[in-house]
Amino acid sequence: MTRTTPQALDRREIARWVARDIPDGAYVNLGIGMPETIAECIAEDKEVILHTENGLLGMGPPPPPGEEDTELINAGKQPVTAAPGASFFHHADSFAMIRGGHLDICVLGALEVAANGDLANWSTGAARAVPAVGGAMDLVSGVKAVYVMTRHCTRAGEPKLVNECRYPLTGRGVVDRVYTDLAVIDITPQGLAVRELAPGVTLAEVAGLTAAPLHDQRSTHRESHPDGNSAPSE
Amino acid sequence: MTRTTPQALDRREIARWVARDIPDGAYVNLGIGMPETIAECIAEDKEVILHTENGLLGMGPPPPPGEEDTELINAGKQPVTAAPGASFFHHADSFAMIRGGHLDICVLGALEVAANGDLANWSTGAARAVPAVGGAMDLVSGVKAVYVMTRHCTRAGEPKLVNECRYPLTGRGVVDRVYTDLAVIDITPQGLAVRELAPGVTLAEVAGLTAAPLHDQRSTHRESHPDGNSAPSE
Amino acid sequence: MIDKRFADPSAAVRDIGDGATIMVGGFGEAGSPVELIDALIEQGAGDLTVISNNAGSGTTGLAALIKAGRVAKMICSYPRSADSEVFAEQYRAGRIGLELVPQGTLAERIRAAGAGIPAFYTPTAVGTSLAQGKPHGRFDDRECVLEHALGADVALIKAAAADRHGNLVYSKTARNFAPLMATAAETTIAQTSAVVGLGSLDPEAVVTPGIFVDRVVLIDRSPQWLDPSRSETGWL
Amino acid sequence: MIDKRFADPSAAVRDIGDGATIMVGGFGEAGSPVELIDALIEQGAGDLTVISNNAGSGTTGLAALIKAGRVAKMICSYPRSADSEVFAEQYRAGRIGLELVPQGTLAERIRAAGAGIPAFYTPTAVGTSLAQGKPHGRFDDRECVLEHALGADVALIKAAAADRHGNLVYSKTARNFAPLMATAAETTIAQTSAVVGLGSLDPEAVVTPGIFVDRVVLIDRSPQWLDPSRSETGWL
Repeated sequence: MTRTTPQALDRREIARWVARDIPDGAYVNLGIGMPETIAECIAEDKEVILHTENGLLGMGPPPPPGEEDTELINAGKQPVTAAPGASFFHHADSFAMIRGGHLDICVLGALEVAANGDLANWSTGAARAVPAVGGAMDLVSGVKAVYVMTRHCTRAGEPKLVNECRYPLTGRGVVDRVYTDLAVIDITPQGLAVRELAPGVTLAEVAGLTAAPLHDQRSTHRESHPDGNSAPSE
Repeated sequence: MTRTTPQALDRREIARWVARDIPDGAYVNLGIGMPETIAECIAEDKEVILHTENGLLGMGPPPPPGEEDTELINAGKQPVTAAPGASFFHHADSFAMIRGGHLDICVLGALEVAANGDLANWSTGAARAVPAVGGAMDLVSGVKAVYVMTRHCTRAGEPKLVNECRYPLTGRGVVDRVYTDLAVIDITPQGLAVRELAPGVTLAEVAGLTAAPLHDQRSTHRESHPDGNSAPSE
Repeated sequence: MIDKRFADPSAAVRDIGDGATIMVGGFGEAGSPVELIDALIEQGAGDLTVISNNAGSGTTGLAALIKAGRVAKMICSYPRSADSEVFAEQYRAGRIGLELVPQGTLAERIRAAGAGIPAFYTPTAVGTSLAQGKPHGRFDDRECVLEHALGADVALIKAAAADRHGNLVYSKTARNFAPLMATAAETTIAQTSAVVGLGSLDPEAVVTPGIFVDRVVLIDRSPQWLDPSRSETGWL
Repeated sequence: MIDKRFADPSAAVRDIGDGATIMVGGFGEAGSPVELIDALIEQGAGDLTVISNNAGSGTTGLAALIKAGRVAKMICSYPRSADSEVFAEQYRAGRIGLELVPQGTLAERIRAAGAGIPAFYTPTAVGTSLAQGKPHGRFDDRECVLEHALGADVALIKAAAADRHGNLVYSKTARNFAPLMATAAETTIAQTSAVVGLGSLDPEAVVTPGIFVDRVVLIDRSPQWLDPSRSETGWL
């Protein structure tokens, strides 16, 4: 992962930031890609139940090499395990959990997030691309809190936090919070509100890499390194 | 049961008539009351799967006295058993079978059946009566073939087969066939069509006890006593 | 740590308020959460709207709640009972409201609430008094009626076994409405005759995943459900 | 006598015609009815509309069916695959149609077809290109889109075990769309790795009741599913 600034967090550090904010007992869906890293960063003194939309509540860690089961996979089609207390169900029941508002948090990747909470994460609209949406639109319209985990800018250095999404939308006004390699930013009625900064990163740096106005809503007690709060150091 | 005429069938004889016409392998829902009798009249060389809408496919006969289970009942809230190959499910899945057109036949009681197939069987509309509908409206709108099993006339001697129902409807144009103590009558685009008569009963007698025009569509090979075809004598 | 077990029925129903909408599982007596209803009667909440297939049988459970005058309105498919006059008396006296819903539509409306489906079309009841005044639509040349999701503040249900996550299995036809109601209420309270260790329930056979259940109350320990070899230390 | 077993995949798919709409179970390779698809390729039916979450992975199964040019249109949520270019090539060449449906809406539309619900409202996809042109409705101040039931002529699914009535259980996340598709097709064909005696499947744990299944094809006997003590003589 190309760092946005020298102080930018790496993928695992962002994941720890998210993991720290997931409360004990939460039911959580972690999107394919970067958010998958969050699972291994959840503190051992917290019991968080992971949902994967292909029909498993209580997803456990990947199996040891050689013990993979092709019929026990996650939404990213990677081998997983079933934790004690898990249950299997079909897709309609799985999306009843999502659409019915039973999941507490989902964490998704993003192409763009707008200051009003619009999310674009399923299509670049490119002519030759095969469009594929999966469960993203269901998740953003159903889960109680929608978090985005993403690099602050594209590989080309373009801000992903914008005034208005250019890519096709996944949902309108759906994002609650964004975790990037530079900051934790809430979507508020007033727009983007910085809750925390990565260590050594300044508000001016983040503002310079964001294509929408930023409000400073940092409260001293929450500003800390992702390792500093409830998540244990490794 | 008061006989409509001296030759009228008793409840069990009507049930045998219905049972004879249920094909091997059929999925069938038997309504509360008179239709329940049909289950014990199904020939042993036929495998008919009984559905009860409170969540059981593969309903077996009542248990021996003393072996009743209050958590294993039918839609009439009577103790039953589960046959080999049975399955339990919740009410939405149960009515998905009904509404989705997966059941082949249901047999219901009736207050009135109109010549166009309208059925009234859930309410007399009496002011002091507690209205109760249960699954009747779901059954008539979903099951492939809707049969009615009823005495030809009310206890007061009034015809139940009529030009137009006076009682509140359960469904419009839903009945396919009526089995009474006098005859088997199909609902056709032309109205009521007599398929069979009970032994010793004449078409004129039936017509005299029916408040809608009757067509004679008896075919010699089908006219027989309910005991005469595939159902074994007892 | 997730532990949804409550000490007793009273503790589990303590915060139910006047005017609440309450789903009550059961088809007749099969699956009726009698002990939870008893606790609710004791607790005193009134002016309730109750969603249940029936309106009480005999003199216990839901019939007792109605008799105590706590139910302002029933939403059900079959409020008539061979062995209970409780609802009928209040209904005739005009002391209780009734919304009559076809049984399959009732089940589907509850499922819809749990599944985030605000409304759906069904052919059931078209052309009858129960569809009057509702929006209609035609699909594949078939007239259908629009029915709305039916949710509740609280669901009271009965399971055969539970674990501390709230995973539930049921017994035979006592399952009926419970798995649906569990999904459709803000707070789902399950009474059970056995609490088993986490991991004791077969993940392929769990009927209600714990995500739908908020509180579990053990009423009676049925030994056949307990398997000490699989029980999790400290959580049986 | 009910016996839904067919001798082999070829016999089970023999009557599928050109232009048929076919549901194919599976999420990626988990639950993919590969042997039934192979038989369908051999059988030769073309101009098919295929409803499946994905559009094939690797070079076998659904990918092979598409590569053989038999599929005129895909209805799915995620036709992109890390390990298969088959769909992408045909799509870019304009040789295959695509109706893209959000995964949960796809599941719910299939369930609706099986449950006799012709249409339902959902908040999913509102405000996106996938909801454009569809009727909308507002419920509880939330904008929703009307989605229609999605049925098929045939469903090809994979189960872990079956009995001669067609009762099915599945293996872990291979369950995915199969129980829904079984309810939504005129003819449901299940391949299974075990056929057990009637009564061997726990009635509390049957996932797909036999009423939804028309044909059962044994592909491979997995010894762990067989319990001779419970098998019905002659029907194992």
